[in-house]
This record gives sequence, C-alpha cells and structure tokens, in this order.
Amino acid sequence: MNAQNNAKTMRQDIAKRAADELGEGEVINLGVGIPTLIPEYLGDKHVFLHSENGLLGTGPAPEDGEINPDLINASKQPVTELPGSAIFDSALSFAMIRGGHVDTAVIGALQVDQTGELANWAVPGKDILGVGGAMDLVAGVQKVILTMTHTSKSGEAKIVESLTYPSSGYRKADVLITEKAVFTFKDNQMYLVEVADGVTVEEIGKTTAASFVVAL
Amino acid sequence: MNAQNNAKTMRQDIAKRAADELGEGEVINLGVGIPTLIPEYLGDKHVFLHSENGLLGTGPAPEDGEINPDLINASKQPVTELPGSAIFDSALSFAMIRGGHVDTAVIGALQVDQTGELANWAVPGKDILGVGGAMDLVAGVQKVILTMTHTSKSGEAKIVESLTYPSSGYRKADVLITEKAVFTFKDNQMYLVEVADGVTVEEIGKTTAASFVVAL
Amino acid sequence: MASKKEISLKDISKYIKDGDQVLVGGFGLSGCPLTIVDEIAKTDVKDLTIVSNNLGEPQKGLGKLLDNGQIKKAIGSYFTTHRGAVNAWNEGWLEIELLPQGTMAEGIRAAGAGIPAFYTPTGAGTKLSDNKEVREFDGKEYVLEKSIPGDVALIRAHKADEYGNLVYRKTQENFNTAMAMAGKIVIAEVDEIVPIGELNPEEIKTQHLFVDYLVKTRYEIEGGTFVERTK
Amino acid sequence: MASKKEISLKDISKYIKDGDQVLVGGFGLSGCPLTIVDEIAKTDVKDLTIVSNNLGEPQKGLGKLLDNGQIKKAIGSYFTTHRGAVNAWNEGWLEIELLPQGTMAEGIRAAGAGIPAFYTPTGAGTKLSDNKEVREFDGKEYVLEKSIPGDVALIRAHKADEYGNLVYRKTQENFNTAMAMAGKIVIAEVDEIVPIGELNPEEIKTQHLFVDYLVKTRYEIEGGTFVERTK
Repeated sequence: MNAQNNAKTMRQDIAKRAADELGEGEVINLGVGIPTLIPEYLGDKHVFLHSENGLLGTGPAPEDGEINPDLINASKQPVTELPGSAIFDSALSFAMIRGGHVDTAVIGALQVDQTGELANWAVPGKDILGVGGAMDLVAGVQKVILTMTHTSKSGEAKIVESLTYPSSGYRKADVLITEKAVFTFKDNQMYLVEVADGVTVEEIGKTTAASFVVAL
Repeated sequence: MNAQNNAKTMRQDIAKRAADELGEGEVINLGVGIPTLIPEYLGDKHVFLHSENGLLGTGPAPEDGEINPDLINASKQPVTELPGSAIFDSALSFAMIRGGHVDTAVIGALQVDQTGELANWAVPGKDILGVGGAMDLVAGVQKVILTMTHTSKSGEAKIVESLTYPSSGYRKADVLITEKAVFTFKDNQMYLVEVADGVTVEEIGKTTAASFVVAL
Repeated sequence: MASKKEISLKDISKYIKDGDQVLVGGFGLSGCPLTIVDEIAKTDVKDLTIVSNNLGEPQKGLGKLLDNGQIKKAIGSYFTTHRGAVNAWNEGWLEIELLPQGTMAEGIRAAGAGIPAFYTPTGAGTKLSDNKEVREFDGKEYVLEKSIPGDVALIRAHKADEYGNLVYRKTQENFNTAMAMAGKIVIAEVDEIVPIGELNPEEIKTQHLFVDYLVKTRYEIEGGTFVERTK
Repeated sequence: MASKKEISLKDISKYIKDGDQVLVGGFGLSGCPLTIVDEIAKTDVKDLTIVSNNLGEPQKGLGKLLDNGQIKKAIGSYFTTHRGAVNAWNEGWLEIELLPQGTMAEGIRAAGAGIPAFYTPTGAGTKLSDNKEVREFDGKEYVLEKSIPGDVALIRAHKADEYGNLVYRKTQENFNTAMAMAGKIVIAEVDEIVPIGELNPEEIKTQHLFVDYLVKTRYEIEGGTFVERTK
C-alpha cells in the first residue's frame, strides 16, 4: 500500500487492500464510494455481489446501448447480472442481510471509535434525511470492513476515542482500512496490524485520536 | 335443504347450502370433511381455492395415471392446478391467511357457542397433537363459515351456550350451516335465518343448547 | 376475456382520498408506478402520507406530488435524492419519518402478513430507535417496530395476467410485492395484460389475491431510461 | 465444473450431532428430504429436536427416526399422521410442542430473517398461548412468538444449479425455503444439479447463499408416489 497524497490513488489503494480481505466464494455487499472500486481489484477471486434492491450476482456496468433501467444496483446505477444470479424482492433481500446470510459488507464511515463502533449515516447539526440500508448491514452481516480516508479533508481525526457523530448501531466493525493503515477490532480493543509503505507507527499515532495496540 | 336422516345426504345438503354462501371470484379455503364436497355444488360460480401448503387455484383430483405426489392440497390429497394458478411457499401462504387476503374459510367445528366462538381442533381429555392451519384460518380470513351436523352422533348439542371444548381463538364465526338450519352471528348474538324443509323452529330449539334470535 | 381488474387512468383518483396513507413501490424510478403518480398529480387529492423508499426526483415520479404540495408526511429510508424534500422539511410543511430500509421492507410485509409488530436488531443503539421500545432477547438489544399498512398501494410490474397475477422485469420488484400485500386497495401499473395461463404458476411473484385493479403504463424504456409515450 | 457444494450421502452425518435442533422440510412426504432422513436413520445420532410440520408415517420419512428413538422432542403442527408419535408422547419419551402451522412457518422465516420475535393474532385466546406473552395492539390481542432457528436444516428441492440456487416441483417448496433461511448448516436434497446459468434469475426460489451442501436424491416419482431407486 502506498500513501501518496493523491485522492484518487488513495481511494484505489484502499479499495485494493479491501479486496484482499474478501474470501473466495463469499457473498459481499459493497457500499457507496470507495467500496464500489473493489471489483477492479479482485483478480481471479470470485465473489457474489449482493445489491439491497434484490440482486445476488451483480455484474459490471453494461455497455452504453445495453442499459436496462430496471436492472440496477443499490446506488441506482445500471448493472448487469452474472450467470447464476438470483433476483428477489426487498423484504427477502434485507432478510438476507439482517439474518446474517451476507458474509461481508464493505462500507464507508464518517467516524469510527476505538471499540469499532461506527458512524456512517448522519453528520451532527445537518439534516438527517437518509439512512438507506446502512444500519441493516451494520446490524446483520457476518463481517464489517470499513474503508475510509484516515483523516478528514481538513486533517481532522476520524478514528476517535468515542463517537461524536450519530452511531450506526451497537455492532462493531471487524476491520478498518485507510490509506495509511489497517486496524482490526476485537473485544472492544483496536489493533494496528499493517502500515502502508513509508508510513511510521508514530505518524499513525499522530493522526489517530484513539488508543490502539500495535500488532504489526 | 332436506333434513333426511342419512349421513351422506346430510353432508351433501350442508355442502350445497355452503356453496351458495360463496361469492363469484372469491378466494376460498376449504377445510377437511364436509367443505371438501363444496366444489361439486358451485355450478357456474367461479372461485379460487387456496391450499395452505402453497397453491392458489387448486383444481379437482387428477385422473389415476396423472397423480403428481408433489402437487397436493392441505389434506395431502393429490390435486391439479387450474389455469392462472400460483404456487408459493408456506410462509407466504399463511401471510395470505393471517393478513386477511383469503375471503372465506369454510371449516368444520366440534362445537360453537352462541356468540360464534368455535372449537375445531381438540377434544377435552384427548391428546392434543394436531392443530394444522385451523387457528390461522379462524384468526385471519375475512369470513368464517362453519359447516357441521347439528348434533353429535349420540344426539348431543354441538351448538352451546359456552364452549366446553378448547377454543380456536377469539374470532367469531360469521355463518353456521347444519343440516337443519342456517345461523348468522353478529355482535355476539346468534340469529336463526333459515330452517330446512320440514324442520320446525321448535325442533331447532330442542336440539340447540344456546340462545338465538329467530330471524327467518 | 379482458381482465375484470383493468381500470382506466381517469378512474384511479376514485380510490385515493385526502389524508390516505399511500404505499408507492419503486427503488428510484425502477418499479415506481409513474403513470399512476402522474394521474394523482393532476388531481386535488392532498394531505397524503407517502410510504416509499425515496420521493423521486424534481418533476419525476413522486417528486411531482411533493412539488405540488400534495404530501403531508413521507415515510422512507432515503430522501436526499430530491432536494425539495429536504427544503420542505426545513420549511416545516413536510413531516418526515426516516426508517432503515430493511425495517421499512419488513414492516410493510408484516402489515400484509397480519403481523402488527416485530423485533429487529437494526437501529438498536441509534437515534432512529429513540422513543421506540427496546427489548433484550438472549442478551442482545432489539427494537420493536410496528407494521406499515396502506390505505392504498400503488405498484408497478411488468406483466399481469387477467386475474391480476404479476411478474416483474429484473430488479423492478423491490418493494412492490410487500406493498401489494399491505395495501387495502392495490392498483398495479403494468406494461401488458396477458391471458390466463400464460404465466407459469411458479414464476408469479405477486399473487392475484393481493391485487385489486390494473392499469396500463404510459411509460416505456427507451435509450436506457423511462420515457412517457406521447399517445 | 461440478458443484463445490455437492457431498456424498455418507458425509451427511458429519453435519448433525446429538442434541441438535433440526429443521426438516416437507408437508407430508412432499418436499421432505427422504434420502437424507434415511441416512440419518442409519446412524447413532440421537436426542434430536425435530422441527417439521409432521413426523412422517411409520417407517417413512421422519417416521424412521421416531421409530428408532432418535428424536427427543418434536415441534410441529400436526402429529396424528404417525400414531407412533402419539404413543411416544403418552409413554413420556417424546416431548411435543404444538404450533399453529402459520406460526411455525412465520417463526422459521423470522429466524432466517434476523427477527427474534413477532406478534401474531393466531392462537390468542386458546390453550396454545398459555404461558406466552399476550399484548394488545389497537385493541386486539396478539401472542408473542419466538423465532425458530435450526442447528441444521434438511430440505428438498427439484433442481439445484452448481452454486446451490434451488427450484421446486409444484407444491414441493412448502417449508423448505424458510428452513433454508433458518438453518445454520443447510443440506438440500435434489433430483438434479444443473450448470450455472440454466436457471432463470427470476425463477429461483431459494438463493444459493442459504444453501451449504447438496446431495442427490435416491427417490423418484413412480405411479404417483415416491419410490426409492434400487441402485
């Protein structure tokens, strides 16, 4: 992983590292933003992409002339369906999520605390008018992987001692991937398990407003 | 309606009268026993038969060589499917019943009280080992029609002041059809609305251990 | 035989009255009954509570009803697709009830399935469970959610048969089947009504007992989007 | 490519241990995984809690496990199809939990859908709600019912594709999809495993993410009944 100060590369690096976390044959739900870049980095690994609106086996975007506005993903983008895919309704789709049948969700976060509790749907003081499937994913899937930039654009810490943004639920994340580091969470404790090339543990410490155990 | 003292004719008469209660195009669930005879008496009236195990549009029994043991009704008898039928799973089938989407259930009863509360699944002092879909139907459908012989084989009243058999739920029946009479129920009151040919109101009174308003 | 359930577009307004809670299918514009919504936008019906994942876009789908001021309250999971919803809420004339998308789907299905309330892990420990009952099962917290019925459900499918059995085009189904289950009156907008027997019993997604009326759509897919047929 | 999910009949017993709660599909013998049940009847596994609508018939389906004394408790809606169940209950070695059929179906689905409990009107005011919580919503009484999960679910379908997506033959589906959702380990018995892409995405009734293992059935339909193939 390379910590270049370039937003696009940064996002690609995060997506690439997140792709490595996914297991062969897993059912994966990808959130908006960085997670949507993951399919480019899967290589030979085959996973099943689940879309909240009722598709298991989501394929890449169609060619321009092939767009079907009734074949979309949860970001409302036109997609294709891969062989072996299945189509179903929203109630069953969220039964899959809430019931623990989706192996992994890779989602963005606005903030995460040192226990792994996360905030990914609302900003304090702003209108709270959208939540979508965020809380269902957090509550239900087997493994939650967070992908986000290590700090905000203005350099503020997003990894904090305790959340100041509205929580997405009791469920803790399992893995956090930023352009600088990879953390895991276990029993309310955060572990630094990887640093990007050229990044020091000291730098991680400075940009992280939370306690973590170094476990490189 | 003819009150002959012949069990078979008696059952046929009850079924025939029950068929008259069904409206064109209704979705009907038929219980075991007398209700299974109803399709013979529908004439030109078209109704949709719902089977709890997941079929809407149940057709008559197949010819001998045409039996598919995976196409059965809720009595586990082989059936056929009519054009326009739909097949679904048990959870959805009972969602239809409990959610009030089945217009009418025609079911047998062991006892019914003068408010319309009924008992149709267990006999006091005997093993209680089967309930099937009886309580779901009683709780859920729009209209409950009971079909039963007016008294037990030994001549005991089955229409009583209050149930001595285990209740099937709070929901009251709407109509009760026996070989002797037709009753309706409204606001916990029972009304005698029809008597069979040759049957007197006095005879109904003698064989009915419940209060009813004569409303012929 | 023509379907007994088919009605004309001008009859739609007979079934919707001021103050109704109206379930409207769709995830974005896919599966949204655009023709029916257009018809309602032409009427004076008002004070509607709309239950739908989003509120369309400006002058598209439910966005038209919002722009007309016909909506009093919106229940859904994602309102930021239409800036007008955010503005109306800030101005105080639109009430908004935000629900996690899965809770919304399950709540609608529950209403259709005769289940008045259920417990869900989603939203426990968040602002969205403020003022809701929370209860532990096996040491974990769950939120009690009520079912979400509709006076009317307006849904969109691909084909109906003459009885009103429905099938969908790809991911068009989304909330539509659950809403058909939960609506007291259900009107389905379809591309085509086919004769009885043309749909396989196993492929039917929404069974006719859930569907009261059918209308034919005025929208078709052209160039990857939904385009209104100009007569 | 052969399905990665296919296992041999002798491997079935690896996935079921003494004391497990086992969901078994079927309404009567239709949709019951007869081959899997036969295999379990050959093993020593015991103290099972079986969740199934009925307990088969003497020496048929689940009747074999009952006859062998491998079942400690049965949860279902209708036990009188097998007189042995009634006798075992009277003799005191079989515990029985009777549920309305719709409550059972909904409870199994709930377990698979992450819903720990729900309220239902069914059974309110009856002996079957004794010792259950009852609560009013809008002036009407409802019973709180818990979800019904399985350590293992044994189900029966017609065809699987190599991923484990399933389709059924007519009314064979009954409890099978809900059980596939609710089982921690799910083994499906099928007539045939077809290549990826042979099933239409819309016709799939049980999606592969619910299914762990596939086995081929030894039963076929002959003369209107299920007959074991003699090799």
